[in-house]
Amino acid sequence: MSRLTIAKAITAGLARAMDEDPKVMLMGEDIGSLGGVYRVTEGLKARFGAHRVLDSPLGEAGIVGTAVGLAQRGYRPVCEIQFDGFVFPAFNQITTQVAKLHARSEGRMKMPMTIRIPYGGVIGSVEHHSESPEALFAHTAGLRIITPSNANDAYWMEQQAIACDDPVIIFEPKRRYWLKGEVDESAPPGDPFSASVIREGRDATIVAWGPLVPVALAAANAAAEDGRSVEVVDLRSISPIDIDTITASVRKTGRLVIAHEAPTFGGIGGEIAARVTEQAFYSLEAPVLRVGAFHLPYPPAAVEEHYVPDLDRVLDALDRTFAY
Amino acid sequence: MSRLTIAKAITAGLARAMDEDPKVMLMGEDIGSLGGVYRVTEGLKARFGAHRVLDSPLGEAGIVGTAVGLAQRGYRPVCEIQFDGFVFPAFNQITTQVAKLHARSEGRMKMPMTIRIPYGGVIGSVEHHSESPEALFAHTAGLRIITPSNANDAYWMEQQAIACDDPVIIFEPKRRYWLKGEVDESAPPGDPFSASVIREGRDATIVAWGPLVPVALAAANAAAEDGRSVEVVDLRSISPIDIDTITASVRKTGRLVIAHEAPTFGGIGGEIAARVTEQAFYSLEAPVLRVGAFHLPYPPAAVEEHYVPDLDRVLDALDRTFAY
Amino acid sequence: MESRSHAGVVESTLPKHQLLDERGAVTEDDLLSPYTQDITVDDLQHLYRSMTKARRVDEEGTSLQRQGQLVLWVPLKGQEAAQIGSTWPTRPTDRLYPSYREHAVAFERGVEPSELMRYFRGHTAGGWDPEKHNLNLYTVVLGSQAPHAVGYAMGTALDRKAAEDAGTPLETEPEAVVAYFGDGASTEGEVHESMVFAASYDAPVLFFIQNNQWAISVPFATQSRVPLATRAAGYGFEGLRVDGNDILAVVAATRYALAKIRRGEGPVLIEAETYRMGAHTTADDPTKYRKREEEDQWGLLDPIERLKEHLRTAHGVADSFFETVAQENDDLARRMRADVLAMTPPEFVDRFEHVYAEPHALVAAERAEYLEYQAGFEDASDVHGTAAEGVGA
Amino acid sequence: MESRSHAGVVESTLPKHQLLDERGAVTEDDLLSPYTQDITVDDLQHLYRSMTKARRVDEEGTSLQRQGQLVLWVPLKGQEAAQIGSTWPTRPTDRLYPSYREHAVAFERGVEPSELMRYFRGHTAGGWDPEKHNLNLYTVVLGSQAPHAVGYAMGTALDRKAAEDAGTPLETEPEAVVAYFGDGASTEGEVHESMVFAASYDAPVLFFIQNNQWAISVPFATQSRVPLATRAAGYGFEGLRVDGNDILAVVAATRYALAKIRRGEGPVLIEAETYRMGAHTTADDPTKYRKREEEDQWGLLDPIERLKEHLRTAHGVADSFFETVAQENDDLARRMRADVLAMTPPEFVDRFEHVYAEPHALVAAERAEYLEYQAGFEDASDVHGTAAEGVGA
Ligand SMILES: Cc1ncc(C[n+]2csc(CCOP(=O)(O)OP(=O)(O)O)c2C)c(N)n1
Ligand SMILES: Cc1ncc(C[n+]2csc(CCOP(=O)(O)OP(=O)(O)O)c2C)c(N)n1
Ligand SMILES: [Mg+2]
Ligand SMILES: [Mg+2]
Repeated sequence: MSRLTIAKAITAGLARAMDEDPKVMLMGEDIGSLGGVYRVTEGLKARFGAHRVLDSPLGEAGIVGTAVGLAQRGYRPVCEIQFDGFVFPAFNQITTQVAKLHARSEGRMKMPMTIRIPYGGVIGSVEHHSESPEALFAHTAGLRIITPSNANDAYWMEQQAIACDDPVIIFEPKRRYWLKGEVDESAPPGDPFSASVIREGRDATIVAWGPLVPVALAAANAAAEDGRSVEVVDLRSISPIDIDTITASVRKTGRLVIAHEAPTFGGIGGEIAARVTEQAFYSLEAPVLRVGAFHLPYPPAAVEEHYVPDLDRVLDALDRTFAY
Repeated sequence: MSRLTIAKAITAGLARAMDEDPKVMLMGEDIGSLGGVYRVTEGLKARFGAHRVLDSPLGEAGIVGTAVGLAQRGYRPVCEIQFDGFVFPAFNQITTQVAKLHARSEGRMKMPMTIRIPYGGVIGSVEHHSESPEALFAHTAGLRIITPSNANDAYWMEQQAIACDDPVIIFEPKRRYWLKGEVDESAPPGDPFSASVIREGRDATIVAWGPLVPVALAAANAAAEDGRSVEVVDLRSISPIDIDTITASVRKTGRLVIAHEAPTFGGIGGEIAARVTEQAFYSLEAPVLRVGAFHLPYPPAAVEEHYVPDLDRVLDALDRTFAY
Repeated sequence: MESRSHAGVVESTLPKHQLLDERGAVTEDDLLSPYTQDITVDDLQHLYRSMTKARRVDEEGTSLQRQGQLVLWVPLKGQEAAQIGSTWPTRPTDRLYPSYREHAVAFERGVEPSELMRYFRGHTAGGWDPEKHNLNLYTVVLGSQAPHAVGYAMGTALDRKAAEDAGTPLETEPEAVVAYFGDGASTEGEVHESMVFAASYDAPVLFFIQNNQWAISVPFATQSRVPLATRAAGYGFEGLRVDGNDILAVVAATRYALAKIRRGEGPVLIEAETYRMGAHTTADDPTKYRKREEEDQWGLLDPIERLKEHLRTAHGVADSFFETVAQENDDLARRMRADVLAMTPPEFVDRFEHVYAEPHALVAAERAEYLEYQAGFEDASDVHGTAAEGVGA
Repeated sequence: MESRSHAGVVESTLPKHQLLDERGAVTEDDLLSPYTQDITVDDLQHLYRSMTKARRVDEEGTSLQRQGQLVLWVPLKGQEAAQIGSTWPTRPTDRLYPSYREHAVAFERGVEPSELMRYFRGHTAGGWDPEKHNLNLYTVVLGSQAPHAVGYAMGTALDRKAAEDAGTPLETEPEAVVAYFGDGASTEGEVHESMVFAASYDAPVLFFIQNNQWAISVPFATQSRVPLATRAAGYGFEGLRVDGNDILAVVAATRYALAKIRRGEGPVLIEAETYRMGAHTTADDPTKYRKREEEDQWGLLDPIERLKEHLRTAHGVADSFFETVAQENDDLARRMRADVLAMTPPEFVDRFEHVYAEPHALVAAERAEYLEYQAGFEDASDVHGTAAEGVGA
């Protein structure tokens, strides 16, 4: 057991995966000597060598595209995309190549690639550094997408992603990189592609993931003061979505609020809402409510707190669901 | 009034826009001498000259990226992406540049660009030629997305997209290119960013767009034989979505089936379902049901008809909604 | 060929290498002649067989497509020397990354023509076992296979380094990787990034461009002012122009490049200047965009005729050889056609098997739904004929 | 500079142009010397003013950021000659496309330092009026502005052609467009496609690369084996290497290129070899990846010191001039600081105004929801303090 920040838990998870399997290698911009702009890969080049921690040339399509070839050669490449907003030059490789090669080859070609993407906002930065593009990847079959919200999940999800024979995108909640938590190195917390009920409740359910999980918990705490018992589900896996866990919760509580940093329109919240409504139609006391960002480009830092859902917006949604 | 195929209506719409505004120009692969692989731009190079109908080098990012600069210079470029599956090399330009420049410039820089994408399946082709990626663009604010289902809409939507000061992506239902219909050249059918009730009904509503509109109509016809009165809404605009028209229909019918060619998971159907459920919760007799493709890469032609929703799948959904 | 004049052009200084002239006579080339010294008549006959076999299968492909037996066919006619000439010198341990027109490459790597036809019959998006033939699957998104090839090449070098570091250096000869793409695809950004990565990591990779003068209807002059081989120097590695309809020049250039690559001096780029004699695909109509005269002129440069002439005049190979080969090819085409027609179409339900390598809740659920839905049809009363869709479908 | 050896490297043959040596003495260059003949002492003093102004604002930017007044600052120190030298020769009708470090370019085009600071204060993703200064906004997604520049350049040429076709040829001198990007960005595929398009359409564009030796922590050697100017020949146009810390060489090369471009012989590429003397941004720590000695060595090549030396020794400019300029810059920095501190922060609700140019149902609905939601807070009983979010926020 260690108490680590999410960032350090990721470093430790990567290091352990590299220790255990010589085929695991890291690629990305500035991940070597600098240790990444968030220092998540700090020390790994010194420890594992420049041939296992590649400071790549500055091309995201090149990074992901060469990783495909490395995977075909038997490696397990872990690509870092420096910021959420810079994954788009690699979009073609991820969508048309990485996602499809296993299916195209009728199962002959595995694609055990991990793509790490620090994501989300409220970090007080300039444009393109605060995006939450998970929905743009979830729609494509062949990709798995997970996002940790705490240090223990971070430590294990990195290793589980790397060990998985499918391509896995890990969205890392970068504004929570410094959030500390206990890491139990002895055993993984279970299936990374499952959701987890992290707080039990009776009156309503909140589903959140990554950076909004602490906000959801805070909302449940605040609601408790008002006498409302709110269950919180940490989604953890964005593709596939563990819809059974959410539906079970909603069958119990009858009310669901989904919170995500991405814009509401076209976000994953719609998928969850549609599925849960279909599966638990007669249990719902109120329509599923979504709390997301507005249909606007991510705004300048000075006003970003109005854009990204915060505690008040989640509480407002809880108030609204209870009003039905 | 002329009777035209959708393809010829598009040609006529483009020609009229070029006639009326010398700043309108076309760019794309093979659109000049060849007239496009679907012959949609046939004759336009001969008529308007090689400097207004550009046979571009083979780079989608280059096509869309140079179109940005041309728009900044006062042109109204119309880019053709040869097939749905080949838009991804331009994904970065569309998502991070085209969509955001108006907002970034605080309204000073207009981006009157049109991106034409023939889309959808059941054309008996090889991979990457049958995709329906509309959801991957709809999530991004700053883009407008429309899709015609008939010749008259096709004729006018091209012109309306070109006249619009915002970037507009037109998804053209390529398997319906040869579908004929009346075109009324005298006046446009109204706001291109609105949905249209194309068949009235009382018992259930089907929302469909582009290539699935004829399927939705056929389903309504078949249901009528069983004594069910089904309303059909042609969505027309994917971003924004004219949710009021759909909600009004659902308030009347109490039941909604959404059909789209894209995979259900993460598709636009989820967004519509979530919104309609929120706005018409007490009117719904059944959960909104979605009929889409499976969470699989688009399959080989021999089995594509099992993948893309067809009449039977829509009727099955109608049966299921009536069973509630 | 359409050509455009550019006032500010900086012309390329690269020579175009040739070893067989237009009439099949041997010409000398300082750089490349040494690389064909050991080629025997047997070898040449093998090359001839491979080239004509590919052409024969190609014809059969077009014919099958016309008869509705394939969803599409992509003719390679005219590019046999470029393809066979670049594949023959590779070793089984070398990995090849084709685009979608490299049928001759596939056959030379042992892929059965009928296996390949599964793709064009609309039965699969794959076709063969990439490991068995050390041949990647076709890639239709232009240029996207180039970074894969570079990554694979980086991997072979990393393997060697790991073995060295472990004190057990590999005894085998270093592998090389070949990335195939066309003149049109060369414009895609991913091809550029591939070259940057390859140069940066000294990847043992050969970029083999078949410049067949056209990207569907777009002439080469739209993609570049100068030969594409000129690009290599911009990345600090060697680029060679070869007459792509001259099998000997292609073989020699490939051998030269592979040797250099195996010495750890890669990457290298070869641009084979050739011509797509047929349509882009069976869906294409070249009369819309190119002149008959151009086709006729390139017809005189047919790579198969050139090798045949060479075999006849320089090596006295008799007509009977050519006749036998033609017969063999006809037999092969007949067998292939029969195999194609006898193919069992795929089952849709199998599509659920290979989306993911590991179990996946959504796929499992959708598979179950699909099966349940299909089962409903056995209950005849419940079936709405799909024929009703007729409305414009 | 880290350098790597590559066994198969093909070295570049491009010379590096210089007009002022390291000590500010004039050197001769056959190609470029003619392009500085008319430059007066006044001109040189203007250039000196511009360079030092940019550096002074740069210092103030770092200081403002350290004090929490900017969200980020991107230092340009060391690149003043490359930026001012390439901007000064342009005309107001020439359109410039900066990346995100081109503050000196922006100032030279008349952008107020405080205007630019709005971006780095987190108040806007824009900053100035692109039309007023004929200067595009900053682009943070590396390389993405390159195709925009090419498209704009294509547009200027199309305008001329349209006027000619209409029988009213434009009397004005042809415009040129400048695309700025860095050594790191040169690897992005979009930069390559830009060059292909520019070459294909003879776009009147100058690709101006500031090779400052680093892309954050990644040395130039990772991006390329050879100078980036070498790439141009691969596209069939001219590429020039210049000493980017030599303001005269940069001015001359830019004038040479712009003249060529205006004659319709574009595109041209210039690689200015310079050095980022400071951190990548205020979030960066260069000690992690580069050696002090390297920084010291480049310190000796400071472009401002070189011009100062030249002004002193070749033109006898007195100390008082330099002192006055320093004083002016300090005043400017003080004014800018005051302006920055006095800025009115933006209102979130205004973000709904400019997503689209035309009315949009969803944006209108969300705006209304937001206003209603905000109005709820005026009703104090309803407010949950955001402080409660404390949990790890
Ligand atoms: C990214 C992408 N864009 C467009 C296409 C459509 N397309 C298929 S082949 C082709 C031309 C390719 O030309 P070239 O690379 O020269 O290869 P060739 O067909 O001549 O062998 C085009 C535009 C595609 N397959 N992929
Ligand atoms: C597409 C993209 N990928 C990554 C980044 C993150 N990033 C910002 S600056 C930078 C280095 C750029 O180096 P260079 O082009 O040499 O410009 P310089 O910063 O040296 O001026 C990186 C990797 C980005 N902004 N855009
Ligand atoms: Mg070609
Ligand atoms: Mg740099």
